[in-house]
Amino acid sequence: MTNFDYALWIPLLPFLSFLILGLSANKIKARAAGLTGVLSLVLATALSLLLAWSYFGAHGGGHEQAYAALQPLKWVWLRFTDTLPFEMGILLDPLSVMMLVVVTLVSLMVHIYSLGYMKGERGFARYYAFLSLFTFAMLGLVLANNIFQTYFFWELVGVSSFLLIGFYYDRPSAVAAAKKAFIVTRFADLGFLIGILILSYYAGTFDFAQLNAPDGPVLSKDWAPVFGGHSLMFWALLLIFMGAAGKSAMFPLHIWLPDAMEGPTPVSALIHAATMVVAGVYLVARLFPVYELVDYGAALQVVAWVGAISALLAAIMAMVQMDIKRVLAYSTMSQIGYMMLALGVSDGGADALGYTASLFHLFTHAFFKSLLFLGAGMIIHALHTNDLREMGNLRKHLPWTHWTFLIACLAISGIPPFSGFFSKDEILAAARENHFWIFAIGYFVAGLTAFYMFRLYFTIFWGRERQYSHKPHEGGWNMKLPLAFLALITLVAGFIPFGEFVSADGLPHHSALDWKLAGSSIGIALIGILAAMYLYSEYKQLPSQIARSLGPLYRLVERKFYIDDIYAFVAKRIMIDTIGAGVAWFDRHIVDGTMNLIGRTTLRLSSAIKGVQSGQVQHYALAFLGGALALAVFFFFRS
Amino acid sequence: MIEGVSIQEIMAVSVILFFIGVYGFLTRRNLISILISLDLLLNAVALNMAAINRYLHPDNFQGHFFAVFIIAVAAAEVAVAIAIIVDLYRLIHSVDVEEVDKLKY
Amino acid sequence: MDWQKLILMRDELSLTVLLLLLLVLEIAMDSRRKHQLPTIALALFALHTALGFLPLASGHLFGGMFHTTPMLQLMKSILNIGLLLVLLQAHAYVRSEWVGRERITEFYFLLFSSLLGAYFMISAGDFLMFYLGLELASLPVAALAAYELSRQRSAEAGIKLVLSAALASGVLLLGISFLYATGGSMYFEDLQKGLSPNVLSVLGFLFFFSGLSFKISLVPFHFWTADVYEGAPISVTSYLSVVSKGAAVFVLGILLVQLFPLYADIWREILVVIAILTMTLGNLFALRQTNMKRFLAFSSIAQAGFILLGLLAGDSRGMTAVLYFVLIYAFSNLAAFGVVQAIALHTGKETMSEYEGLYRSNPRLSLVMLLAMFSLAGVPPVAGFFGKFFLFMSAAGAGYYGLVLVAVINVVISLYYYLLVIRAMFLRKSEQPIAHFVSDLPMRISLVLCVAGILFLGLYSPVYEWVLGLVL
Amino acid sequence: MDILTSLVVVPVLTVLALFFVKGLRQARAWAAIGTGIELLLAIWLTVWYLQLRGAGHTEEMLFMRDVLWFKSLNIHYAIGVDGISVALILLTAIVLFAGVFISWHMQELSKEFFISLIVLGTGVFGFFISLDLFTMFLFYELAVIPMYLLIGIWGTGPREYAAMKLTLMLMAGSAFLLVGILGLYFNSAPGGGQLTFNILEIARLDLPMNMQRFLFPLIFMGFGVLGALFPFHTWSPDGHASAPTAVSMLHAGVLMKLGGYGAFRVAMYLLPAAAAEMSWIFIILTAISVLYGAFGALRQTDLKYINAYSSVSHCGLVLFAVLMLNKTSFDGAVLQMLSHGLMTALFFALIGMLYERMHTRDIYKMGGLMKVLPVISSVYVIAGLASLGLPGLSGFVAEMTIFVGAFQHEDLFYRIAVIGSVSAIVVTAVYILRAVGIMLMGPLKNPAFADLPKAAWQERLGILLLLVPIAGMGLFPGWLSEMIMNSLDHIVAKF
Repeated sequence: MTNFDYALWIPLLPFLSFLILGLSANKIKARAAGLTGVLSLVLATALSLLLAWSYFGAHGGGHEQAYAALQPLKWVWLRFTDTLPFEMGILLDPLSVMMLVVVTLVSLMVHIYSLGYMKGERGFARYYAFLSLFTFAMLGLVLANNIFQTYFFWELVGVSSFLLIGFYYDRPSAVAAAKKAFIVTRFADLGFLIGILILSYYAGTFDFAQLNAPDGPVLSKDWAPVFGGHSLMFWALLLIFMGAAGKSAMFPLHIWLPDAMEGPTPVSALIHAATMVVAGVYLVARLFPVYELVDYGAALQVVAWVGAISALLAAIMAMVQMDIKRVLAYSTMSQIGYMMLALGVSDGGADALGYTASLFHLFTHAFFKSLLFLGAGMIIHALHTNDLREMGNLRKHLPWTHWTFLIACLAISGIPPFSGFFSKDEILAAARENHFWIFAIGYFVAGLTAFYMFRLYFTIFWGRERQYSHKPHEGGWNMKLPLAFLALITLVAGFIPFGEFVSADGLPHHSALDWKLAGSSIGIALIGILAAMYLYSEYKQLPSQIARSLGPLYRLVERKFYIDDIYAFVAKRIMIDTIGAGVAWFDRHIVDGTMNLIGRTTLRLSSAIKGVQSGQVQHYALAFLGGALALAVFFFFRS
Repeated sequence: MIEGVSIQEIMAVSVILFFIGVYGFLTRRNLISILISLDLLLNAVALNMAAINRYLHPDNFQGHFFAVFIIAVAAAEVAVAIAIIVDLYRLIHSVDVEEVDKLKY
Repeated sequence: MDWQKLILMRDELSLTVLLLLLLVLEIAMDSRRKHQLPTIALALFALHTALGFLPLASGHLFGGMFHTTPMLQLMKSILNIGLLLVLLQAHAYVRSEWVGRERITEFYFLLFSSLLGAYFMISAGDFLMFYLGLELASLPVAALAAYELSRQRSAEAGIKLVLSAALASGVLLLGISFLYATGGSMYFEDLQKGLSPNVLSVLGFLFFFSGLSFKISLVPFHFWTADVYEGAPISVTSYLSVVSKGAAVFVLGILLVQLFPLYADIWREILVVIAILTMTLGNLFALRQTNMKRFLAFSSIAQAGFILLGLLAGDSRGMTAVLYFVLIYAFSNLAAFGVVQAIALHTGKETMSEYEGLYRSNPRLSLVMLLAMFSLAGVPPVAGFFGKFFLFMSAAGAGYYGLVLVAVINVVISLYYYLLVIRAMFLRKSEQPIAHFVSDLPMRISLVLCVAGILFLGLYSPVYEWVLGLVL
Repeated sequence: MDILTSLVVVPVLTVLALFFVKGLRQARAWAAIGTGIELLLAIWLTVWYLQLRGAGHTEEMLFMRDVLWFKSLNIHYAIGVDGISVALILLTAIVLFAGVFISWHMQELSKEFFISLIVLGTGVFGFFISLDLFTMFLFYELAVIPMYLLIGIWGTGPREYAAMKLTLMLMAGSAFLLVGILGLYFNSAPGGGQLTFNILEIARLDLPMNMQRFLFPLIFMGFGVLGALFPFHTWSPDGHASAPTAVSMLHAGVLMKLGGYGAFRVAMYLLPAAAAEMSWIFIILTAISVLYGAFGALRQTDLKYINAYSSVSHCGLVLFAVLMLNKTSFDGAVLQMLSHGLMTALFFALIGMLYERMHTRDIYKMGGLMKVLPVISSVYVIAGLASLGLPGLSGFVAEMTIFVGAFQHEDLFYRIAVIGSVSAIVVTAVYILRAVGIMLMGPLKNPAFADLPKAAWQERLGILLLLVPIAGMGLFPGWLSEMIMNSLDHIVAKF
């Protein structure tokens, strides 16, 4: 067996880079900082590719044998109890190795891209420090061998996301967005943590291998329903899924994602498109056997519906956005909804097609979506605006961007032979097998996706020429190269026989395309594209007329279904202004008031009785005799 | 021992005397009167002592001695008190007890 | 009569000799040299104090009217220490123009006689001796309270003290006569056997107790205290608060255990009630005082309430705690009075607000006051903490947890007003602070002694063991 | 002299030395030397302790020493440490040393300031090494009393009121404590014989249940007041707000730990049966503390108030964990004490630095400080992240240990209470980020703050002293946790 100990260096290299950059803070030169970051990532990427090569290679292609789940490293980090230690370890299985490749590759691309994009920014070193920190955390999350380690890195990616969204900390909107992202995911993580507590209390372990084992403490038992007709395990899984939904911006915890676009665009590409936001999918996939088997997959049903609703709502909202990055953000949400949906519908079959499909989509999506974001970054870099209404006819000015963007758009719309087509098709196939309505939503969303993506494409690259303050031009090689590379992957990734590597039971599966389904999904995608082309390839009044005719409905979508407002109401009005202010008032006036009252009463009492000491010696004598008599009376009543 | 007079009666007298003293102490305004009341009060106790000795414990003289000492000490007390009252009179030209209330609360 | 046995009255005799010497000096000394008299008296008394620490056998005299034991000897020594400190602090006062040379002797004469009275009170073996001691202890103080002839408040203090004291002794005597009626004897030893729980003797006991409580200023027999303390010269006030009160506490402790064990149930209940009343009311009144003397008067009332906790148990532990506490209390309270005296002598200021900003001009004096306040409040590591802790311990040992709780809460209240003094001195700044001054040597010696006592009496445990050894 | 006694003697000598120095420069130099030696001693103690444990010394307490003090009352100067005390001693030494540097420019009555500060430290060290309830109580009060002067003289705002309130409330707490301790003493020899204050000896007994029921609330509440137990926490906001920087640091960082430690060492250890029976009452109170403190912090505008309420919440969690009666939660409680001690001290240090520069603590008057004061602001963010439980910093380790440990309780009620307390982490995130967002981020609000002086060397040193352990504990908690765990067996065995 190959020795995989070096896997530890994959997360450790970015961490070292973070330490170097973080400690040298603002003293280090921008160039050196960038190089440190990129170099560490280059090494990490090389290592993970090597690892993937040897891991999948070691298998030798035998089709009957499952990929082994390896734990090359494991040590107790903090001993909670003797039976429930908090371990740090590395778990290598197809899922994590695949993620490893995705994360390091995308991260490397973003690191290189940022050299150009962030050039001359204040806090360049800080930016790279945060990027490294994020990469470290994400890799740690991917490699985690137990759920508590996952939680550890889960929080860490949350914080690095917070730091990166708020990178332009002097922009109030960025600060607000960072706060929102952190708090919303934190709220979701609360569920995650409680879920872990419940799960580990009943299972007695954090370890994924044991949790997922068919004869393990979770799956070998029948959990009696205790609450709401479901077992505690179900509720635990649901709570864990709450964490996953928060991180993956699933409805109704999605509100932070669009705002998170306040961060630098490469960050959005890395964190809010390719890696961190799919952590939720990854988590559910990690615990897939548990989700699948506890309460007969009841939790998966929830996952499926949440995914479907998110996919639909996000797609609808994406259609009306005027900010290039927000469109992409909603599309991300929608695509992750797809992945969740796919996981959710994969309960029935033994080969669990949805599982493979979901992760395949995760894989392909990571590349084409980061490509989209990096392309958007190019545009923003060139125009210094995010607003679609200030763009148009850019294909002449930004040819590289144009072509790569187009490839990505085709991929996401599901047009063969681009990667998105293969993965999305598999998802639809899986959904069709299991649940008609979910399939229907998925199918409909596919059309919407094609529509809004090409709305974006046509608005930016076609349409009418705008008055640009200076002639837009593309960035240097360090920005073009990642685009090209990602486009290349987008082109070829679809042909990877993904099922051979990643599947629910670890066995290699071969999946064939169902051309009937594929045809119809290409069809709806084309309809979407054509509609977008009709509406947006040249400047027309029509889109706004349609919008106006839809009236309140349009307004509803534009206001993001008022979900943000509900949150704002709950957070600000109820939590801060009512409970927070209430507690503060209660504390100042009731609790503290009581204490002060005790003091004041004592003082007042003291003043009230001062007259007793009248200065009249005869009064004193009376008191004296009274006292003596009182003693006598006291005695007589006593006996 | 007085014929026909019981110890209870004598003690009643002395207690009454005692409380007359107390009453005087509490109600007189003139410091001298208060002093007199005090002496009344002390004499009541002296009477008590002597009577108890004579009636109840005739085998010793402790009560009698005590009575003598009470009288002597009372005299000393009055001496001190009068001296202070004189001083007070010098200062405020009054021997009214109610005017002696500069120190209070 | 065996004259050799008179050695048992060593302290009384030595003090008497001292008194006579004073008289002789008064007559013999050239009036121009009278200003040396305080120094002489001080030296003599220091000698007397030292003498008191020499060991002395137990025994009794005059057919049991007078008796002495190491414990009583210790009590007297504690009183000696108290008076010695008072004298040190009074040194400059007596020589000030307030007093006048011709009246120096009487100050010392009266103080020493009062102490002599306290001795007899403590050593008394029968009511007669006790009564004489009591009166001898209190009458001279009344005269002393009115010592400042030209001050109205001094005269007022004197008359209030003498009238109240006379009334109290009247009640006390009535009680004694009742006890005599049932017990048939004035001698404690015989009386204790003759007492029975009938109405008359219990009544007698209660009256007796009231009379004695007057001296300790227990609520509700305390009303004279504040007025007298405020009006009297500071030295007299400190004498009253430490020596006079200490003597009465000792006597109460002795008599409750030795003479009235039969009424233990009654006096325990009474003590609980009175202790609570005394602590609480003392504290409540102390809270809003602004005059330092009056403030310390109420504080000393509250302290008396705490002392009662030690008497409750009625065993040697309790008695030790009481003695130990009084010893510490003497040092702490006299440190406070010393500072008040020093400031009053140099500036005539006695009000708390006038002390503001004192630390910045007179840091050492303020530190003494800080320690004194902490010790009175019972804050570690100064001695007062140990004193209070052992008092509470003895009460808790007798099972009075509730009372201890009340007492400790009262400690917290008392801490409030002790901190007020510290607040004025340390926290506040003043427009016109008391200017820096240097006290006379005896005052400084006394303060150093007080500080040493406050610091070491608690931490240095052999003192406690020594007291315990003498009590047992 | 043994090492533990020198922990008390060194500060006492420092105080004595300080009496004879003049001026700020000398005073702070001596204070730094004294507390520096103390820190070295503490580190040495930790290393030595671990070595001894490693060498197979399994006694409950190490470095034991017993000197008879008041013979007839059987009061001893009995000292000894286990892993818990060692950890807390180390914490105290760090915070105290850092506190001296934070007070580097204490102009007014500087000598007296350092004296009071170190007296406070003496009390704390003495408290942690005491095995005798009497000495423990003595040191406890010794640690509390200097607070009056420290806040009263060098404080800001309504300092006199705050100082008085704090002192009185804490002393009222110790009033209950005193009664409890006396109760323990008089029940320490059920079969007759010598009564004792010694914790280890009392721990060997089974006190009668009715006595335990009586004493447990007294002692727990007594210590709870210092541990900011709801509703006895109100001294904390005012006290912290008015106190000078170093005092807030020591008070929130160290002194409040006395409450948790005492509750644990005395109330839980000596009265286990009552603790098990009555813990639910206090679980409710502490769970309220946790949430209440967090919600209370939400709307505050004064940085110190935010931190004070956050301390209520975090210290509430300590007591909460202590009441959960199992090894892991005990471990978590101690970790939380350390973690909170470090980070709250750091917070107060930073707030002090900000206040020194801007003379305001109102977050709405600040804004955009990140640009102006990068070091202080970044550290503030890190401290905030530690406070909200970011992995890799101390808060996470402590909180997770508590939550996991507490959740192992068999009784459903307790587990539900845990879930309630866990919710506070969200609220914590909200108030921390709110403060960070308003104060540090965004555009610079007040142009007058455009060029504030950067952090000076002593400030950086102070920050570093606290930041390094926070990160160290967050990254390598294993040894610390093991050290504490190893000392818990005796205590857990009682339940």
